[in-house]
Amino acid sequence: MYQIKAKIIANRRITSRYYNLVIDAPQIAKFAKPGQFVNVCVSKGNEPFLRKPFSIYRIGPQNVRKKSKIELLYKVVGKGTDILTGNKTGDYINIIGPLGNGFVLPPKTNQKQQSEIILIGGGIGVVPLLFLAECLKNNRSLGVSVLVGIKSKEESFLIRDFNKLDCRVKVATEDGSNGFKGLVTKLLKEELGFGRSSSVCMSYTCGPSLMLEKVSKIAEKNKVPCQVCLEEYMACGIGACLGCAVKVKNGHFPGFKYVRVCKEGPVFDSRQVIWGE
Amino acid sequence: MYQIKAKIIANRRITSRYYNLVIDAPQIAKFAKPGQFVNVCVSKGNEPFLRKPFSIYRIGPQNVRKKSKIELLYKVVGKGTDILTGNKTGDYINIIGPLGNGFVLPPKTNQKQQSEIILIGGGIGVVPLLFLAECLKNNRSLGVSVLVGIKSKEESFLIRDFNKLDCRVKVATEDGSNGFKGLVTKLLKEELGFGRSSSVCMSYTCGPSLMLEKVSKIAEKNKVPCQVCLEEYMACGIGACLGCAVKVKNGHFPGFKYVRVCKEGPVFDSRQVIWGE
Amino acid sequence: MNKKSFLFTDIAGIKMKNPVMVASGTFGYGEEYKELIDLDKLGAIVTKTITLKPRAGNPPPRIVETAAGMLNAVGLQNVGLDVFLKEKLPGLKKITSTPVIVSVGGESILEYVKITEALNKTGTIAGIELNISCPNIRFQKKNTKLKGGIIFSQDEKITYKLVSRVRKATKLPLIVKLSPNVTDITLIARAAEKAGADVLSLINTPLGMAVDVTTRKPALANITGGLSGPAIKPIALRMVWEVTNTVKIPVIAMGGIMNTTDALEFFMVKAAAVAVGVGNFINPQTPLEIVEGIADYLKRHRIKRLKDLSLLKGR
Amino acid sequence: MNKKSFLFTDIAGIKMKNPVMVASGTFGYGEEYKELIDLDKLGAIVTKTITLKPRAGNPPPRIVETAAGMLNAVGLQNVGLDVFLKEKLPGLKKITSTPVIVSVGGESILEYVKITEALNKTGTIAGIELNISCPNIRFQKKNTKLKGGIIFSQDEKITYKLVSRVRKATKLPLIVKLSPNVTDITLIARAAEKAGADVLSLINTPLGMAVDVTTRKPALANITGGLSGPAIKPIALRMVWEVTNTVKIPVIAMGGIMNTTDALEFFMVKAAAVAVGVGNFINPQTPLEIVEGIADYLKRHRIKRLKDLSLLKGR
Ligand SMILES: Cc1cc2nc3c(=O)[nH]c(=O)nc-3n(C[C@H](O)[C@H](O)[C@H](O)COP(=O)(O)OP(=O)(O)OC[C@H]3O[C@@H](n4cnc5c(N)ncnc54)[C@H](O)[C@@H]3O)c2cc1C
Ligand SMILES: Cc1cc2nc3c(=O)[nH]c(=O)nc-3n(C[C@H](O)[C@H](O)[C@H](O)COP(=O)(O)OP(=O)(O)OC[C@H]3O[C@@H](n4cnc5c(N)ncnc54)[C@H](O)[C@@H]3O)c2cc1C
Ligand SMILES: Cc1cc2nc3c(=O)[nH]c(=O)nc-3n(C[C@H](O)[C@H](O)[C@H](O)COP(=O)(O)O)c2cc1C
Ligand SMILES: Cc1cc2nc3c(=O)[nH]c(=O)nc-3n(C[C@H](O)[C@H](O)[C@H](O)COP(=O)(O)O)c2cc1C
Ligand code: FES
Ligand code: FES
Repeated sequence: MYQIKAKIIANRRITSRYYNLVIDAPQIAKFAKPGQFVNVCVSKGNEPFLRKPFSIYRIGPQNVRKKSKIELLYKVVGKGTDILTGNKTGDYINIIGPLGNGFVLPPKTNQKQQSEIILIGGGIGVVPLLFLAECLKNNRSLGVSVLVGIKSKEESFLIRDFNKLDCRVKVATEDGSNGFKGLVTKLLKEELGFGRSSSVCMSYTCGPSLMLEKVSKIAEKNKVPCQVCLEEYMACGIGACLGCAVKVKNGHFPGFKYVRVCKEGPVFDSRQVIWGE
Repeated sequence: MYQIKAKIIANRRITSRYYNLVIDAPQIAKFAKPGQFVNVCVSKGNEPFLRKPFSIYRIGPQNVRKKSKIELLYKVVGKGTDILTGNKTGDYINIIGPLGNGFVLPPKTNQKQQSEIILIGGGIGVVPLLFLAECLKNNRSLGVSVLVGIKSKEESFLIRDFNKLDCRVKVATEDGSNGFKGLVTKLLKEELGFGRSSSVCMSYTCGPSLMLEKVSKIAEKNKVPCQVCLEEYMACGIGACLGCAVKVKNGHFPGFKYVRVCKEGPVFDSRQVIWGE
Repeated sequence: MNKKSFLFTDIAGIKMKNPVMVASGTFGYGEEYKELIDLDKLGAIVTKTITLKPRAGNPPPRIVETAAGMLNAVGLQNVGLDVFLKEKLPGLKKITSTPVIVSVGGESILEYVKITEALNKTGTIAGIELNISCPNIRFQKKNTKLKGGIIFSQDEKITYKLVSRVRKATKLPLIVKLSPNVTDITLIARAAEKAGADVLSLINTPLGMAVDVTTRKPALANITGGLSGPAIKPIALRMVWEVTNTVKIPVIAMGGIMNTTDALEFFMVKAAAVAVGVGNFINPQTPLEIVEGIADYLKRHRIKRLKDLSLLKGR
Repeated sequence: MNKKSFLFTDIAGIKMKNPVMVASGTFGYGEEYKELIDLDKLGAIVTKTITLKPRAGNPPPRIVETAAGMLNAVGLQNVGLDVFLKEKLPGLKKITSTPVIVSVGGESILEYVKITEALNKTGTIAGIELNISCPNIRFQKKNTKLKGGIIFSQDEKITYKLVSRVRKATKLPLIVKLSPNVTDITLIARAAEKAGADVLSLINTPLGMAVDVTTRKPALANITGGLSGPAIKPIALRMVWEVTNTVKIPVIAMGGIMNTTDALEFFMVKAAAVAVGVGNFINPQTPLEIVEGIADYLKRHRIKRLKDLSLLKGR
C-alpha cells in the first residue's frame, strides 16, 4: 500500500461520459492484483470532500516484466469524476493503492472439463474484470467467457478490450442495439443451463448490486462458485473508518457481521454476502 | 445595478502576482463611475464561498461613445484571486455591478489657482484612481498629479497608465528601486508643503488603510478636501447584509454610526471616517 | 395565479405564491434587491430583524469566509421600529405585493410585545417572525457561565413565556425562529408551539469562530459569530427533521439552501416552506431558480403537491 | 528527543514528542496506517472507541459526503474489550512506541468502570479517553423527547457522575471527550473537571443528516450521523475557546483540522494539543505535515513554546 503523487500519462475521453486514465505508478503497478482498487484524491480543496475509489482496469505496459503504469476507466457521474476529466498529461495526482483483496484466481487444474471461467460485468463494472481476464489469459490457459450487460451500443467500447484478449464475449443491451436484448443475467442463465455449468469452475462478477445479487443466485443454483466485487461508499479506503461495511454471514453476531469492503473486500464469495441489508 | 454572465475578453498576466481582466459588460460599462466596483463570482462551488469585490480600472474601448468593456486589475492574494487567474478568453463570469458610490468629481471652476488635483495610491489601490484620472483628463482640463507608493520597481507597471494619460506622476518605493525611497505620504507632505496646498482643490486616495489614515491627516492639516476609497470584507456588495460596516462621525449613536462601504461608500469624505475602529 | 399555482402555499394564513422565502438579515429591507430580481416572484420576504430602538451593530470586521460558509457578527444593526414603520416598510410595500414578514428582536419580553403591538397597526404585514435566536442579543441567566449570557430560545421556559406574551398581543400569524445552539431543539419547539406559535422557523446560525493566524487575532471583532451556508445544512436538516416529527405546526426551513436540490431535501423532511439566506449573496437569483426547480421536479416526478414529497419509507 | 523537542508536550503525564494526535475512530487501531506513515512520529494515537462487548455497528450506507465534510453513522462497530486487549492493543504496541490512548465507550456507567479497570492492568497505555459524546450510544432520560435518548455528555449531572466513578477506578490520565450538541459546553466541561478529569477533548461530531433526493431516502441508513470536517471547524474553535476560558485543565482540540493553519487556530485559542480526524482519510500525511508546519511557524516567528502562541490582545 502506497500513497504517491503520480504523474498522469494520459486522460483520454472515450465517450462523453467515459474516460480512460493512465497513471505512472510503478510501486502500485508492481503489486496490484485484479479486483484491487486505488483511492484517488480528485480535488485540491474540499469539493468533493472525500477521495474516490476506482478499480484498476489494467497494468501496463503489456507483456513487459517491469510494469509501471496503471490504467483506470471511469464514468462521469458527479462532481468528483467531473473534476477528474480536467486532468491533463503531465499533471500529478495523489493516489493510494493498491487497496483491498483482489479476486482469488481459480485453482490450477489439469482437468479439461473444469477449465471454463465466466466473467459477468454490468456497465462500468467490467473494469476489474478486464484486469482479471488479462491475468487469466496471460498466466493460464483457461477458457474465458465474458458476459457484459450495457445500456446500449454507445457503451460497446466496454467489450472491446475483452475481444482483443480473445475471450468469448457476449453482450446484452437494454435496448437491443447490440447483441442480446435484455439483461445480462438472462445470458448467464443460458450459459449455465442444460448442464453446461459443470464445466465452469469459477464465475466472477462486478456491476450494480441488484445484478450482483441475481448473478449470485443463478451461480449458486447451478453450483458454480461466484466471486462478487462490491462497492460501498468509502472514506479512508484502508480499513480505518469502518464506513464501507457490508453484511456477511457467520459473524460474531447472531448470524451476521459487518465487514469492510475496502479491506476484507471488495471481492467476496457470493455465498457469504447477505444481500439488500 | 446588473447581475450578468459576462464574457471574458482577456485575462492577461502582468507579473506573477498581478492580472488584468477585461470583461464584456456593456450595461455595467455604460453606467460605471470611477470608484465603483463589481462583485465577482470567482468559484463554481463553495471555495471560496463569497463573491469578491474589485474596483473598476478602466472602461473601454477608449474614446468611443459606446463603451462596452470593463477592465479590472487584480492582485493574487488568496484562493479567490488565484482561481480568477484560471479564466480564459471566451469564458463567462458572473458579475454584479456597478456597485457603490464613486468619487465625487471636483466642482467645475474657472479659478486657475484651484485647479490642481492630487491622487494618492498605494499598491493595488491605484486601480480606482486610474479610472478617475481618465475621467478628470477626458472631461476637464485639470492638473492631475499622481503619487504612487509601491514596494519596489517590479510594481512599476502600476504607474504606466497614468504616465500615458499625461498626468504628473511621482513614485515612492519602499526599497528605493524606483523614484523616491520611502513612503508615499512623505511625497504628499512635500507636495502640499510650502503653501502649495492652496492650489489643490481636491485629493483622492486609495490603498492600505494605514496609508489612507495618514493621507487624510495630511490633507486635513493642509485644508485640502480628501476623498478616501475604503475596503472592507464584503458578502452581498449591495447593501443587504450589513457586513461591510465602517464607523463614521455624526451618527444617530453618540458621536458615530456604522455605514456600508458597499452602499454609502466605498468613497467617503476623509473627515467623516473614524479611523482604526 | 399563474401556471405554477400548484406551488401556492398557505402557512397559518400567510398566502404565498410559492414556498420559497428569503431569510431575515440576508435580504435587507427588500429594496436592496429590487434591481436584481423580481420581488413579486418570491414566496415571502422576511425583513432584517428590527428592535425598538435603532442599534449601531458590532465593530468591523463583521464577516469572514469559512469552509463552505461564512461567519457574521453584524450585531443586529437596524434602523429601529420608528424608521422601519415610517420609511422601510412603506417603501417595500410600494415596490412589491409579495407578503412581508417582519422579523422582531428585543432585549426583553416587553420589547417584543411593544414592537408587536406597533406592527398590529400597520395593516400591511403578513406576519411576524420572532427572532429569539440571535446570537447577538443575550439574556442573563443565573446558572449559565456562557460569556454574555444565553440566547432566549436556548431556554425552554423563557421561550414559552416570551411567545405566550406576544401571542396575546397579536392576531397576526406568529412565526418563532429557533436557535440551533441547544441540546434538544424539540423541547424548545414544543414550548413555542404550546405557547401559541403558528409556525416555527429554523435554523438561525450556530455560533462559530475563526482566527486569523497572520494577525493572531479573532477574524471577527466580536470574536464569535453566526455560521451560515452549506456547511450547516446537515445540522439544519437534522433539526428540521427532529422538529417536524415532534410538533404539529408548520416549519419554515433554512440553513445552507443554495439550490433546488438543497430545498428538496428540506421539503422531504416535511418543511412547509424554505428560506434562502446567504444564497442571496452568492447568487441573487437563487430563490427564483429554486421556485423553477421545484416546479420542474414536481412535474417530472408527477407529484401533485409539495406535501407528497416527503421521504419514502424503507431503504 | 530530536531537534524538534521544543514541541514536546506533557499533558497530564502523557508525554508526547509533539502535540499532534489522531482522533478516535479515524485511525482504526493504528496498524491500518502503518504502511502509509511513520507512526512513531505522531504525538499520540487514540484508538477507535471500544465497548465491553463487540458491537456490530449500523447498517450501510454509513457515510456520505457533505459540503466541506462528511456524515458518519458507523454505530461504534468495534471488536469489544477482550479482542482489543488480546490482539489489537499488543499489535499496536508492537509496531510503535507512540503513546496509545484508549477510547472507551459504554451504555452504562458500570460498563465504563469495568473497561477502565481492565485497562488499568495493561500497563502499556498512556491514558484513557472517555467517549461520552458518541451520537450512537444514547441514554434514556425522562424529560427529553429526543429520538433514542440523549448522549451522556449532553447532561451535566450524568457527566459528573460518570466521570467521578471512572476517576475513582483509575490512576491513568483521564481524558473526557465532549459532545458539541449542547446548549452550553462550559457547563459540561466544568462538570467533567470537577469530577476529576485530567484533560478534556472536543469536539465530537455535531449531529447532522442528509437526504438523497433521487431515492427520496435519508442518505444514511441510520438517518442521522455525526458531521466532521472543515464544515464544523468554526463551531469547534468557538467551543474550544469557550472551554479553555472556563476550565483549568488542558484541552485537546479537534474538528476539521486539515493543515497547519487549522491547527494553529486551535493553539491560538489555547488548546494544549490537537487531533486530526477525517484529515487522515483525505491525506494520511496530515498529522505529520502539521508537526512540520508548526515547528516551522514557531521558528519563523521566534516563538519558543506553543503556550506563547495564544491570541494577541486588542485589534
Ligand atoms: C471499490 C470501488 C471500485 C470502483 N471502481 C470504479 C471504476 O473502476 N470506475 C468507475 O467509474 N467508478 C468506480 N467506482 C465508483 C466510483 O467510486 C464513483 O463513481 C465515484 O466515487 C463518484 O464520485 P463523484 O464525486 O463523481 O460522484 P458523486 O456525485 O459524489 O456520487 C455519485 C455516486 O457515486 C458513489 N460515490 C460517491 N462518492 C463515493 C465514495 N467516496 N466511495 C464510494 N462511492 C462513492 C455513490 O454511489 C454516489 O451516489 C468504484 C467504487 C468502489 C467502491
Ligand atoms: C471595494 C473593493 C474594491 C477592491 N478592488 C480591488 C482591486 O481593484 N484589485 C484587487 O486586486 N483587489 C481589490 N480588492 C480586494 C479584493 O477584493 C481581495 O483581494 C479579494 O477579495 C481577495 O480574495 P481571495 O479569495 O483571493 O483572498 P483571501 O485569501 O480570501 O483573502 C485575502 C484578503 O482579501 C480580503 N478579502 C477576502 N475576501 C473578501 C471579500 N469577500 N470582500 C472584501 N475583501 C475580501 C481580506 O482582506 C482578506 O484578508 C477590493 C476590495 C474591495 C472591498
Ligand atoms: C449577514 C447575516 C445576517 C443575519 N441577520 C439575521 C437577522 O437579523 N435575524 C434573523 O433572524 N436571522 C439573521 N440571520 C440568519 C439567517 O436568517 C439564517 O437563519 C441563517 O443564515 C441560516 O441560513 P443560510 O445558511 O441559508 O444563510 C442572518 C444571517 C446572515 C448571514
Ligand atoms: C468515521 C468516523 C468515526 C468516528 N468514530 C469515533 C469514535 O469511535 N469515538 C470517538 O470518540 N469519536 C469518533 N469520531 C469523531 C472524531 O474522533 C472527531 O471527534 C470528529 O470527527 C471531529 O474531528 P474531524 O472533523 O477532524 O474529523 C469519529 C469520526 C468519524 C469521521
Ligand atoms: S473505507 Fe474506511 S474502512 Fe473501508
Ligand atoms: S457587503 Fe453586504 S452590506 Fe455591504
